[in-house]
Amino acid sequence: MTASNGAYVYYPGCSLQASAHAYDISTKRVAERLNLTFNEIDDWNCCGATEFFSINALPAYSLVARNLALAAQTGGAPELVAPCSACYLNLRKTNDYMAKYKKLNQQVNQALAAGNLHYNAGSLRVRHLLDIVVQDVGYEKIGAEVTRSLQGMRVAPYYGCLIVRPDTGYNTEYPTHLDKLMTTLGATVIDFPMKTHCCGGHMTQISEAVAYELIRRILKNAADYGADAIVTLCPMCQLNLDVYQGQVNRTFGTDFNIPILYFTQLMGIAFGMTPQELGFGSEVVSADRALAQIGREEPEERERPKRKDKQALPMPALNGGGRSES
Amino acid sequence: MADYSQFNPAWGDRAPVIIGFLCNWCSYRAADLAGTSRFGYPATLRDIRIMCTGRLDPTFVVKALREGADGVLVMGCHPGQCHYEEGNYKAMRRIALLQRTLAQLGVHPDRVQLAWASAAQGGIFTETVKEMTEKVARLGPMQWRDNLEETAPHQEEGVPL
Amino acid sequence: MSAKPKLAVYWASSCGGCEIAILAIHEKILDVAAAFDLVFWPCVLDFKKADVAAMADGEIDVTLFNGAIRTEENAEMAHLLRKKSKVLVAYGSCAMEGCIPGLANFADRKHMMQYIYHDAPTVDNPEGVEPQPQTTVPEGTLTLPAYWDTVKTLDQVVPVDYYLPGCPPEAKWTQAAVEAIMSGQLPPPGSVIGMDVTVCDECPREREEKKIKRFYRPQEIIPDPNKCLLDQGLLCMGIATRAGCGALCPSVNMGCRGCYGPNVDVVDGGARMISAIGSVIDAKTPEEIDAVLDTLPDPAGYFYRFGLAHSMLRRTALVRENGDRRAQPLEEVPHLDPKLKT
Amino acid sequence: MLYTSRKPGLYEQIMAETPGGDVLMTCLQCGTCGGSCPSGADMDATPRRLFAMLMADMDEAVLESNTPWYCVSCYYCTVRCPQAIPITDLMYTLKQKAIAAGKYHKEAHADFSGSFVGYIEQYGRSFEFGLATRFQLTHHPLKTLSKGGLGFDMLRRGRLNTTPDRIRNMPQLTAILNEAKRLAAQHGGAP
Amino acid sequence: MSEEKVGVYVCHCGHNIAGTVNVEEVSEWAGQLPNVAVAKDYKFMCSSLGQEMVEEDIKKEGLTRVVVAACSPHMHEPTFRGACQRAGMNPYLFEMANIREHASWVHQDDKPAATEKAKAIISGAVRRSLELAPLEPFRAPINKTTLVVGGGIAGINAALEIAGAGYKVLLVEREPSIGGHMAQFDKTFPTLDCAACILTPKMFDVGNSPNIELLTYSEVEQVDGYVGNFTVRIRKRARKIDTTLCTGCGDCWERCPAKVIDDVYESGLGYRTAVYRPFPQAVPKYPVIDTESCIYFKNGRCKACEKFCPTGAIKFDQEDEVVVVNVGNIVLATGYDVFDARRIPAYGYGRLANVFTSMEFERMTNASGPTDGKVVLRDGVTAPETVAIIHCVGSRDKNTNVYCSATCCMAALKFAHLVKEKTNAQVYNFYIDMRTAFKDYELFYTRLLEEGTHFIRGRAAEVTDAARLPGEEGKLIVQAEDTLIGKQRRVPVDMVILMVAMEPRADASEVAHRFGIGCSDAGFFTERHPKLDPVATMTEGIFIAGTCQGPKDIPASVSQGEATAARVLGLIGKGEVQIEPVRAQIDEDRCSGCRICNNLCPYNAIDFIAEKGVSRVNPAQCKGCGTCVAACPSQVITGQHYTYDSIMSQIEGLLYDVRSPNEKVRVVEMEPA
Repeated sequence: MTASNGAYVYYPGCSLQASAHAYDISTKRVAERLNLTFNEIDDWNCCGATEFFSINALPAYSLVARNLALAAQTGGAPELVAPCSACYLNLRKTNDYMAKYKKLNQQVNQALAAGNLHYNAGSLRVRHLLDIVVQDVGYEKIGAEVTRSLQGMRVAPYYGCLIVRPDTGYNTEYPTHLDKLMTTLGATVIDFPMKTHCCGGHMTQISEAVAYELIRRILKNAADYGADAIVTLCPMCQLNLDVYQGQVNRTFGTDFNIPILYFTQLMGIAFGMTPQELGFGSEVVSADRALAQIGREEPEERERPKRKDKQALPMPALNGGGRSES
Repeated sequence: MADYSQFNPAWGDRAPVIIGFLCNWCSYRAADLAGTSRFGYPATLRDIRIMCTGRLDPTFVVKALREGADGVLVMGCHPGQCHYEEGNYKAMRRIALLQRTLAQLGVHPDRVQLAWASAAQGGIFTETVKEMTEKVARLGPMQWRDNLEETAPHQEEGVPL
Repeated sequence: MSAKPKLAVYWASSCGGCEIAILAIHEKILDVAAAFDLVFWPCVLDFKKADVAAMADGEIDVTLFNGAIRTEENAEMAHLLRKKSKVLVAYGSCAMEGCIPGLANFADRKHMMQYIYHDAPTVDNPEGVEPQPQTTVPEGTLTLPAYWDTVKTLDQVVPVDYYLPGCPPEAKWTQAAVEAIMSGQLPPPGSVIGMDVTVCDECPREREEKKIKRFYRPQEIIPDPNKCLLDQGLLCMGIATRAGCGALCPSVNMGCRGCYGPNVDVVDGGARMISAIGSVIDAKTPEEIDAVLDTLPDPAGYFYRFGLAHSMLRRTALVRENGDRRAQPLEEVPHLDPKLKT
Repeated sequence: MLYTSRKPGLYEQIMAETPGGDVLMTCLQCGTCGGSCPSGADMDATPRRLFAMLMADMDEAVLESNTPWYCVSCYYCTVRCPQAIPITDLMYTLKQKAIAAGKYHKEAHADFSGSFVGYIEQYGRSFEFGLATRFQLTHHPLKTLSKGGLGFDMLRRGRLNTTPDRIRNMPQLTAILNEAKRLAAQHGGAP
Repeated sequence: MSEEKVGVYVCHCGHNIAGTVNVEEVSEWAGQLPNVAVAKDYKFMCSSLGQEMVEEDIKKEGLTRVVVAACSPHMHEPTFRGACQRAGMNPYLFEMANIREHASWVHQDDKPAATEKAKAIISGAVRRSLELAPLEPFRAPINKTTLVVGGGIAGINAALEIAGAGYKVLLVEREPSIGGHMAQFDKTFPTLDCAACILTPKMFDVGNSPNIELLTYSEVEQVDGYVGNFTVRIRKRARKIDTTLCTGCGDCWERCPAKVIDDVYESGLGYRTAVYRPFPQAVPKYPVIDTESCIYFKNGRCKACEKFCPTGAIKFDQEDEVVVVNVGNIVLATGYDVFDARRIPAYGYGRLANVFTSMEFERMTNASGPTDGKVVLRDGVTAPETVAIIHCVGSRDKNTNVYCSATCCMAALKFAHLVKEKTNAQVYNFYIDMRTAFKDYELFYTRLLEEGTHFIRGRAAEVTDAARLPGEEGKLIVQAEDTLIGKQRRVPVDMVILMVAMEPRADASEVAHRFGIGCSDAGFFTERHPKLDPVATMTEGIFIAGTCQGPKDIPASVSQGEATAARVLGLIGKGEVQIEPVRAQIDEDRCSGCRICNNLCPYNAIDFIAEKGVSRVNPAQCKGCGTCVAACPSQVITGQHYTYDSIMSQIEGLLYDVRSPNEKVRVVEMEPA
């Protein structure tokens, strides 16, 4: 455990109060099991999503900064955790930009002063829930909590955009920390090239044609690789892929039937909790079939056959400088 | 000429003066490169070439402040890249001690800065001068001369203050 | 007019130790009395200022002037004695470099008055009275010499011919000066009656290559009696202090305080210490350096204990505005004594 | 139409009002942004092309372009850009400019953002149910029926609150936002 | 006041200075300064007329100090020192005032301020000049042996030229054989001649030259001394082979059971054994044992090579050897590293099997490479039908390297040609700009256009195996914006070649520091002047050639190698060098032996003389940095040419317009009674 000592300032965000309440419930259950203390910011407001920044940037930054200022007043370590990727990005970006751009910092604080608030840019560290889980808790400790391995379930780890971009320290194109977490839980993780592609974001409201195509790409890829479920960490990704899956099927004549689950839900299952206490059932595409895969002996080989030819050339290793034989 | 009174009204129509001590191998060449690259910066810096920041005698810094400079900027090679192995580490320690000492005498540490630029870093050199100028401009003039003038009577002409 | 050369001794802003130091030349004092005509020595003989004023310019052959210039009265006497003396000697550290009175230059008049007459814990001054240069009473106007903002050395007020360093000067140097004056073998004006090496030259302790990992205050360590104190982390000003005392302090396990002032040609002894000490700190990153320097509280107080008034900076850099020393940079300056904040 | 030499215009404003936006000057026109964009195929001009248009003073055409509105904020362009241009942030600024000039591609785009912000200014939290219904009824009344299926799905699963959540200290938030708006108007956008 | 007579010369430098600084005003003003006897301004001071003007004034006006206000001393200090010397004045009494790089060029937007600053700079220089003392440079003979570090094509040419002129060369190479990256290539652009055919004769010459001592599998550990007289410590890593017995027959590597991937010579695409010779034409011909992969060194068994060696040359107990040599000049030709394509995850290298780097592809097309020159997919058998070549991978990118790697466009064209020639596949080049500068390169581009190669003007955004459209299944899809039509394109291909950048060697800054030279921001070694002195460095006697100085192709590397040879031969021809007499001196009479300075010297030039209780500087070891000078608490160490007084005076001069008046300086000494 890090210097935070397991205590964090918690920003749930609007989605977790409504459309993503399953995420909220499962997060709280898992946090409890992992001895993480989440002190919710009192009277937090919306992060503005992507919309407020399109209307007027300074009020948008000020809106976010109110949360930062309130968070800084909340007890505990100066670590602010957000489970929603959009909230996470907005909080983090505002924090970083205020520290980086003097004029912005000055103006935002001038606006905050109208509400008798002040925020010292950079005094908090803004982090995503997944980061807390893999970095601060760590795979080893999570592995020790697993009582019901997810063996047999094939999951597509879907990160979406905002947890890895623009600059969060993780691989911006092909992160693997969610993959490792799922492997730790016993699941079979598919190589998922679309793992950081866009779910469509607000395009469902602006142009359905564009949005459905983006959703289709992800679902198609997951289906191509035989995923039983897509595991996600963002309410917007979950919403778009889950709620619009039927529309996509109707639009493109496809028959995708892939449940979209929060990683905390699967952690809870692996920790031996019941689906009910983790908010299962609120997904539009039912997770029942995927959950039924758990415990199967050997998943059938659905990966592309690997050529093991003696003429084959060595393959560069993905991590580190060495090579491996294919 | 730039208007520094926007940073601190005490400047009036004058500009800050910063004395620079630049090491021959890195930062003096960085300043040269800023020149050949035509990177503009405020005309506040008046520099002195020394072979190494290790040659930097704190007396020079005090002298410059005493003689009317509003700030002193010492620049050398990056740590680990000193042409003479470790001269810049000595400068780092001397400046740290000097800053503490001068702070007790009411001289803000921002007036005496140590920075690094390799011979290839004309841009970093330029930015450093800009930043230092702004910091010193905010602090206002050093006004040492005024500081030593005694208002008491019985001062005779020609007797140093 | 007496055939004997005329000698005057004056005590300005100082502790009085120099007066005693003059007497510490023991039996030689009789030679002095025999050789000189003592025309002015307020501590010893009952002459008045008016007696001096009545003298012709240059009538006094030698004046030994101790003490710094801190008040209007000090300055007035310095000017008067300068005018009346052929040779003016800055006797002792106060007159030469400001010494302990010069530490007042870390503050200014306003802050001094505030602390002395209002804030000091021992003060009982319910009416908030402060001494005034002029006070009108029914009988007339009372005056006090004005208290200066800045303590000055003698040569910052009047030209000085010779300097005798030390707090107080060691007897042998007073003696050397007296003998030189009596013999008429005077060195060139501006000379310091002293040595041109540092205390290390007279110090018997064994020195090694220096690498200081932390500093100790005297109460924190029992030093090895044979090894260089600085090598052991005890701050010793001997490396940058003019020799002449015979390394008195280091010989009793106490680091040199620096009372003889910096070496020949050195105009800022504190800066020399900063450079030397900074050079031998054993640290490479800003964090490590800070950790070592944190064990050295009050560096300015150490390095400028005797020489602040005569150093290059001479006094704190508070900025004067509207005739008042406004503590403008103070709020922003770290490491500064909180007592001095307005 | 012939485009002649440049004069200060939208290009400069966009750079000045986007934090770190001045690196737009170093655009190589390499097309990494356009190639990376998930919705690039549907944009009337790829981001790269939009920047070229900005530099050529085609301000009107830029403001009317659908490109910023089709930006999904995925930041692929930003992280891949070889000149480290904050393209996503530039798109936000372009949207603000288009709204301010009343020249956006489709009213619906700006209105969605506007409705969203309206709820925040009213309640301090977003209101998905209200937003979806109001926005859909205004702009796609015929489709609302089929979309209603979605809403029903979500309602049934307890995923839509039919009443908005309101923060307690609304006056504080309002004061902050009003001051920010005043500053923005005074200084012309964020730095 | 000093009685020196100073001449001040303000250079216009055409418009470079005069366009910003009011040179007439400055020169007139300088004429009023104390001690200034002559003040003039002139169009080009560095011209022969300008120099003659100085010389004449020294003779006629009896100038004792000269200040030229012009460019950086790094540019023309030697020029004007020469002029002073010709007129009989000690060159160290000359002072340069840098009003071009440090004033006119950086304050173009504030001309009055630039003029005022120029005055201050000149005032400082004049004051400083008054404190200068005449000095004599040290003279030292030049050791005629040259050290060349790096046995690639640049180092090979430098060594051959110097050796050819009859002087000894020590060629040190880190790998077991010389040859460098060029030895990995098959064809060279634009002529497509065979790299081995033109390189191996040169390698053979190096191996057989009586004047070249070849130290392969060796590294320079330490360098001391100065131009003409360097002392170099070299570690000869143990080959575990007795080269006096080895005949290079190959029995050892043929029998070696340990097969490892060859990351160096084969760029990871092929294998070698634990005892190996990098390639058949290696010079020297002897193999080395890689102890990390050798079975014997792992578990103490095997020794197959020893059993089969006909001459008993295998020596498992051979140890590293350290040799110390004296050389006069050093040529650094340490080459480049290849960019690690994994740093751009969007291109999938390391994840997607059929994404190759350009270096891998070089080995693939090489007839002696792992595929015997066949162009195939990672499976080793399937020929590609479509190939994408992605330019600028790790070049022209702020996220990796901002510079253009200069050679990749041409190499990409070469690859496109080779793919066509060997497989008749369709080739798509994704480029930002085609850069085909230099002789006959553009013709090659035209030829590729004629061959029907596709060129898409757009930097590839990503390479993916996520099929989206029909026809993409099982393929790699390169997605990019075709900027010429302004639309996204997805091109399904079988193979992707990433044109990876040339990067500075991973240890370049370490090596630079070891040799006392600098690195550019990008990390390549810094030349003395980018245009007019491209192979010299800031350190006399150390030269750089080839890609260690920056990305370049073979002809440019060869030219630089030969240029360094010319520079070295020039110095050897002179026979002796002059060394700046900037040294520290301790006044032993006044040193109190506090020992503060003792461990400050990086060159151990300060000795403590215990019997006298004083410290002493050894001038042969002192390099004049001045650290001890600054540190001396009793101020009895003098730093020549950068003396206390000269710098204090320069400060006063620089602040002439803001100085506090009447600063009193006191104190003359007297001995005790």
